[in-house]
Amino acid sequence: MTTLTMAQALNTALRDAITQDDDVVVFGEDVGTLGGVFRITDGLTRDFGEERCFDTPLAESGIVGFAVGMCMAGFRPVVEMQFDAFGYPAFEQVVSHVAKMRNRTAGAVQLPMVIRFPYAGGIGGVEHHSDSSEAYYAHTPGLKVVSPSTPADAYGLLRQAIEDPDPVVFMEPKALYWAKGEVQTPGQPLPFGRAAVRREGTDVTLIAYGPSVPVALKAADAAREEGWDVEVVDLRTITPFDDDTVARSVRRTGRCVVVTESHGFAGVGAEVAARVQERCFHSLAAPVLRVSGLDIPYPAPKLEHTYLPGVDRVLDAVARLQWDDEPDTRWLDSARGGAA
Amino acid sequence: MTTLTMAQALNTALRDAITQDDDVVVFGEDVGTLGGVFRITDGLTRDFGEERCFDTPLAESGIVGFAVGMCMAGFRPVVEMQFDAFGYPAFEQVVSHVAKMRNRTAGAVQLPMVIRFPYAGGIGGVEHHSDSSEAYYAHTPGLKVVSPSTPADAYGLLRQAIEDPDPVVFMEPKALYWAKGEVQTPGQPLPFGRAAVRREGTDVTLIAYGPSVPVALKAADAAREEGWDVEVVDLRTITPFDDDTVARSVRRTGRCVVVTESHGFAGVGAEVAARVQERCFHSLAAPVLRVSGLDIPYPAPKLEHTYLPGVDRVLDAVARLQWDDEPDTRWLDSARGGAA
Amino acid sequence: MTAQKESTHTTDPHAAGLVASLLPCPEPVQFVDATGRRVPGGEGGRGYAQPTAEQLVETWRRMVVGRRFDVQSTALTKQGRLAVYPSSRGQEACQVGAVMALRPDDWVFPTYRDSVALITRDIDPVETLTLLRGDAHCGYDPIARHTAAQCTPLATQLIHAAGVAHGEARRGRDTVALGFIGDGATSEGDFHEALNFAAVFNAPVVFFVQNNKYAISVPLSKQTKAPSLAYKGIGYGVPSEQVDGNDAMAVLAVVNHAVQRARDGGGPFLIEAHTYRLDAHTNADDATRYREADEVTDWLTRDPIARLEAWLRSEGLVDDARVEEVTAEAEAFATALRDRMNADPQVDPMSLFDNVFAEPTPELVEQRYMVAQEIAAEQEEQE
Amino acid sequence: MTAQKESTHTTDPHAAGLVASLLPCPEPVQFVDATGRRVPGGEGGRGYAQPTAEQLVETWRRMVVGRRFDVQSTALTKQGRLAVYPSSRGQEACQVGAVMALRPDDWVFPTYRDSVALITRDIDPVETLTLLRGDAHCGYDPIARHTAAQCTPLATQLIHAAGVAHGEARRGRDTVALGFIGDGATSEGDFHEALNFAAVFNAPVVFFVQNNKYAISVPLSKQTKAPSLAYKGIGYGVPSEQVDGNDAMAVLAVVNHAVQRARDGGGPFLIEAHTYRLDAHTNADDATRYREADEVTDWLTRDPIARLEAWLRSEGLVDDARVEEVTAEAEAFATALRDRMNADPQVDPMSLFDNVFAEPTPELVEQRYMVAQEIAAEQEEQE
Ligand SMILES: Cc1ncc(C[n+]2csc(CCOP(=O)(O)OP(=O)(O)O)c2C)c(N)n1
Ligand SMILES: Cc1ncc(C[n+]2csc(CCOP(=O)(O)OP(=O)(O)O)c2C)c(N)n1
Ligand SMILES: [Mg+2]
Ligand SMILES: [Mg+2]
Repeated sequence: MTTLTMAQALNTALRDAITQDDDVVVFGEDVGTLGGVFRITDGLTRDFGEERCFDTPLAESGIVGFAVGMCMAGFRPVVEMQFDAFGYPAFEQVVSHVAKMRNRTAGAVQLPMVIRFPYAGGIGGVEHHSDSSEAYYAHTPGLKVVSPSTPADAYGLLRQAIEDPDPVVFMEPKALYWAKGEVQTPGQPLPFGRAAVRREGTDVTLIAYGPSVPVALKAADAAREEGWDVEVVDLRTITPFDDDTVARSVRRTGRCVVVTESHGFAGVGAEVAARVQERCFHSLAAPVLRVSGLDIPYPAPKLEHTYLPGVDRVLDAVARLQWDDEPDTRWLDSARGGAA
Repeated sequence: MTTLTMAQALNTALRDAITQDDDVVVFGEDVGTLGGVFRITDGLTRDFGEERCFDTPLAESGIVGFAVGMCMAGFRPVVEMQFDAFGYPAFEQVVSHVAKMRNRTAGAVQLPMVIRFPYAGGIGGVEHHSDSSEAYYAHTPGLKVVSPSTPADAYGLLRQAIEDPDPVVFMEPKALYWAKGEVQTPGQPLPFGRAAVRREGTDVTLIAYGPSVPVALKAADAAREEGWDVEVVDLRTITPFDDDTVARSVRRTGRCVVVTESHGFAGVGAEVAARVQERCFHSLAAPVLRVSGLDIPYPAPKLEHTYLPGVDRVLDAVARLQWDDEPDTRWLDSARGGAA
Repeated sequence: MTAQKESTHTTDPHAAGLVASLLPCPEPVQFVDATGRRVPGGEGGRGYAQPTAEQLVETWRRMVVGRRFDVQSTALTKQGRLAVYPSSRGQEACQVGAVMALRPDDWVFPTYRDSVALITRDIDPVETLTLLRGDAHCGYDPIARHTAAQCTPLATQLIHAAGVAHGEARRGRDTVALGFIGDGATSEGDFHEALNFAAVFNAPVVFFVQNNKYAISVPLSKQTKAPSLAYKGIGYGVPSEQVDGNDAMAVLAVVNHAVQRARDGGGPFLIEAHTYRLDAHTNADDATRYREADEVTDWLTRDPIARLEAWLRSEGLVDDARVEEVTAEAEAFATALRDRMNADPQVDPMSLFDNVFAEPTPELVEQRYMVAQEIAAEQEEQE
Repeated sequence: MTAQKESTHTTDPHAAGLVASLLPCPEPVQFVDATGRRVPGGEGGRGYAQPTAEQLVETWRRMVVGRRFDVQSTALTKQGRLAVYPSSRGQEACQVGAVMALRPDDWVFPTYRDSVALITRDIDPVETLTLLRGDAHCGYDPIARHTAAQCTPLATQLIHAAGVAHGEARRGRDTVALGFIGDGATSEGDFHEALNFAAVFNAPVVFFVQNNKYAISVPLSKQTKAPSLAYKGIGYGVPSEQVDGNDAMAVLAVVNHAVQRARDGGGPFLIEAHTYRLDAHTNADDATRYREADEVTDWLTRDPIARLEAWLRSEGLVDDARVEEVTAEAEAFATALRDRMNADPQVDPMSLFDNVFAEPTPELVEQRYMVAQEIAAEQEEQE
């Protein structure tokens, strides 16, 4: 076991994959000589050569489409979208080709590629540098969508993503790149579809992934002071979704708050809430609540702390799991009164 | 009142808007001389000239970006994406500019534009011609997302979309283009954010929009034979969302099924289910269930009837609103048993 | 770093030479005119070599079969046997000529309009039509046939072509990828990115633009103001050519050159073939809305098959007997196709779940079970 | 319809003339060399007119102020007053020269790197830096200033430029739009679509590429194989030019020409200005990872300000006194900026909800209320 930042863990995973499998190639904008703006690919070109890690022209649709073609020649490309929002130019390639290729060719064309997205905010980035776009991909059949919250998971999930026969959208929470943790290297791929119970508790289940996991854990600590014993489930993979772990937890605790940094409306949090109430309805003592980023464009750095779902907002939600039909409309009603 | 198809109602709305407001311009691929592949813009170039309706080069990002620029010169562009999936090349323009422009310029730059998407399936189209992408846009703050289910609504909502000061993603259910209904012309804009109760009932609320509304209505008819009195709510606008109408209905009926044609996972149906249980938890006698398109790429024509959420699938869901914690996992458990 | 020089900016001979090497001929390369006569000097500045007699006879044969296949396919839409068919009648010199220049292990990236190119690759015509029949998204194995699934999202396939070409080259293989694209689709951003990637990675790709003058209803004049589409190549450092796309000999000559050049490590090449779509965009389209009958009549006089046949006859390479033979072969091909297409195979609905992922996710297992239950219930009802 | 002609394909004089009219000079247009001497014949084939003395003196003054502003802004990042700053030191001839050719009612579409262009438009420097300070996404009113918000998603702004230019032209105004873009961003699909739209609609747009040789760490050689980026214009039928981007006189001359041409209804024009980014991509970047110090030193000898100043002195248009005056003005500008940036204004969190839509939706009213409650609770705690 070594102590690594998440950035280092990802770098190590890429190194181990490149070493073990000749077909793995890494490319994208500034990933070669520079080692990526977040240094996730640091030293790969130096150590493995341009053949294994190289810079491309500045065109995201091109990068993803090129990866599709390289898969057809038997490679396993790992490409980087420099920031989450800069993956949008590749949206057509991702949705109309990457996601559908296996299906439209009856399994003949496989795309074992990984698209890495540094995503979410909390690092003081100016506009377009802090989007959370996992919902777009999670809604698209044919993509696996993964987001680690610890260095160890980052390593294991990225190894699995590269080995996986299907295309994987790999969402890396920027704000956690410098968070440290113990990692076994060289280590094993971490199978998809297995949520982790990060902390056990009996009163309420917080469900989170990626950047929201540390928030949920902090909220759980704080909640203890208020007398709530909080369980925290880290999804790790959004698709495939681990209903078993989630439902088992919520059936036990009877209460649930979903925490996501992305916009709430029609986001992954909505899916989780919908699934949980479908599966655990009779165990629920309160509605499943969601705490998410606001439904506004990600704000300028000075206001991002207001945007981000922080510990207080999570605690407020936990407090509102008590226990009649009114709380959720209270705001709306008062606000409308105020606005009228 | 005149009897019009939805296609004719949309064409009439465009004509009335062009006539009443000199700043309205219509453009896109094949919308001019041809009148659009679905003939929604039929005759506009002939009757109003190239100045008001014109063909563009074949590039969707260009079309949307060009519309952004024309808004800055004071126009109100109405652009067409020829088919839903062919809007993906414009995704960056839509998400990073159209949705965010008012916000990023503190209100200085307004984009009163409409992006029309013929969407969803049921017309035997080959691949990429039947996508439902409303969830991508609904998840994006700054966009209003609208979908009519009747010719009258198509007229009124499109008029509102064109008059609206904000960008509107206007989703037109292809399969209903030829459905007929009474329309008042020239008529009034239909305000956004007001769901319609299409049919009253006391036992269960079906919530739908666009192409799923006729399915829900048919299911309601069929349900009557089984002894259920079904209410059908047509959202009409996804954002803004009409919580009042929805919650009022579900609080009364105590049961709810959301019907959407799009893929289920992290779709608009998930949002509706999540909202309903948040707001109506103590009124609910059963979990809110979702009936949606399968989480697979939209299939080839011969299999689309299996893909599409039809009357039977809705009725099955209604039947499953009874009434213990098990039904939703039954399938999973059995299926897993079978698969193992 | 040109800015470094204190030049007086008279024409730099190197730059001028480079520029000339990238630009197309100012007029399309033409070997055989509309009457079937060999055009003297039509080889253009690059001196494209005349294809072999064998190649030309085979190209002609394939064009005859391709035309018959195309007409048959349009007929099949009328009989409800195909969901839709985008005809390429009139474009046979392009579709056949381009493919004839390739080896079976070269890659082809076709669009929805390139069914004739597929059958020229000897892909089973029923497999070719699977997409358009509505049975499945693709009827053949793209990897086995080195032929991508026919592509609908315009221009997107060209980047795949660049990627596979680069990948194959890295593996030390000398295969080439040929990507088809229409005139309209050159306006898409992906066209630009594909040419640029191919150039930067020196990938062995031939970009073959079938400029059939329309993108559905939109004429070329509304699509571009370029002197010709072939002038797009220089912006990527990609040599380009324009060719009379109804002259199969010229098409073959230019594609032969481009393919050999790519195969030898020379990198990508852009070809614009001037041709014409004689039928509507698809059977569902009404072309009278946007073009005059005269225009079509005019192009009929430049028919690619008649032209090559006239030349082959003048050279004594085919005669009446051979023409009859090939006509009969084409007829048999069409009859066999029609018969096979009359069968309307059932598609197993459970196959929907087979290839979303290598292994279905739990969510899909659940949905598959639901559908299986529905189907069982339906069958019960019917019994 | 070239395919119609039975030509023998000797060079068509019309096509050749058209092609020549679209291609850039084989070497960048240069009026003044690195030592400040006027280059004979540097006007290139199009005979660009030398800008007026008045324009040149003012350009020089703006460059001096711009440089000082730029250096000050980089310093502000070190003091934590700016979240990030992408310097354009070394590119002043481009940013100032291009803007100086415009009228205030012409439109500018800047990128994140074009802050110096903005202050040259007399946009308040604090408003210019609002984005990079992290207070808001844009500090000025784009409509009032006819200057779009600085654009981060690369190349996307050029299509907006085409749209507004077309829109203004339709309203009968003779305004022109100038869109800035970097060398790297020309690889994006939107660059292609923007040029094509502008050409097809004959929109009065000047596309101004600041080829500063790097896209973050990626050198031009990995970005394109074109003879120069200016060769991209012909593929759209857009006349193009390459210019020494460190020669303000040449930049002005070429942009003056392009703007006037567009204003007169001549349509779009593409300019590639060869320049160099002396600093790192932003203060957060480490340029030593991807380029040699020598390269930077070399470019320092081609400084755009020194060069124009030398020429102006040689012409007697500025003297020591004037230089001192302008230096002092630049210093005062920087001091005032620093002082104003030392204030750290509070941003009202409730403003988050103000401009998502014209009127907040019920969902947003609800969320606004939630945030208001949170803030009230926080304040209560603090009291
Ligand atoms: C991205 C995208 N946008 C729009 C369409 C709809 N569409 C299908 S074919 C076509 C015209 C294509 O014209 P062209 O490229 O000239 O090819 P042709 O059909 O003439 O062979 C259009 C607009 C599409 N398939 N993909
Ligand atoms: C669509 C998109 N992709 C990636 C980025 C990230 N990015 C910001 S600047 C930059 C390099 C741009 O280089 P160039 O166009 O040469 O402009 P320069 O920074 O040199 O002025 C990159 C890759 C972005 N902003 N937008
Ligand atoms: Mg065409
Ligand atoms: Mg640059």
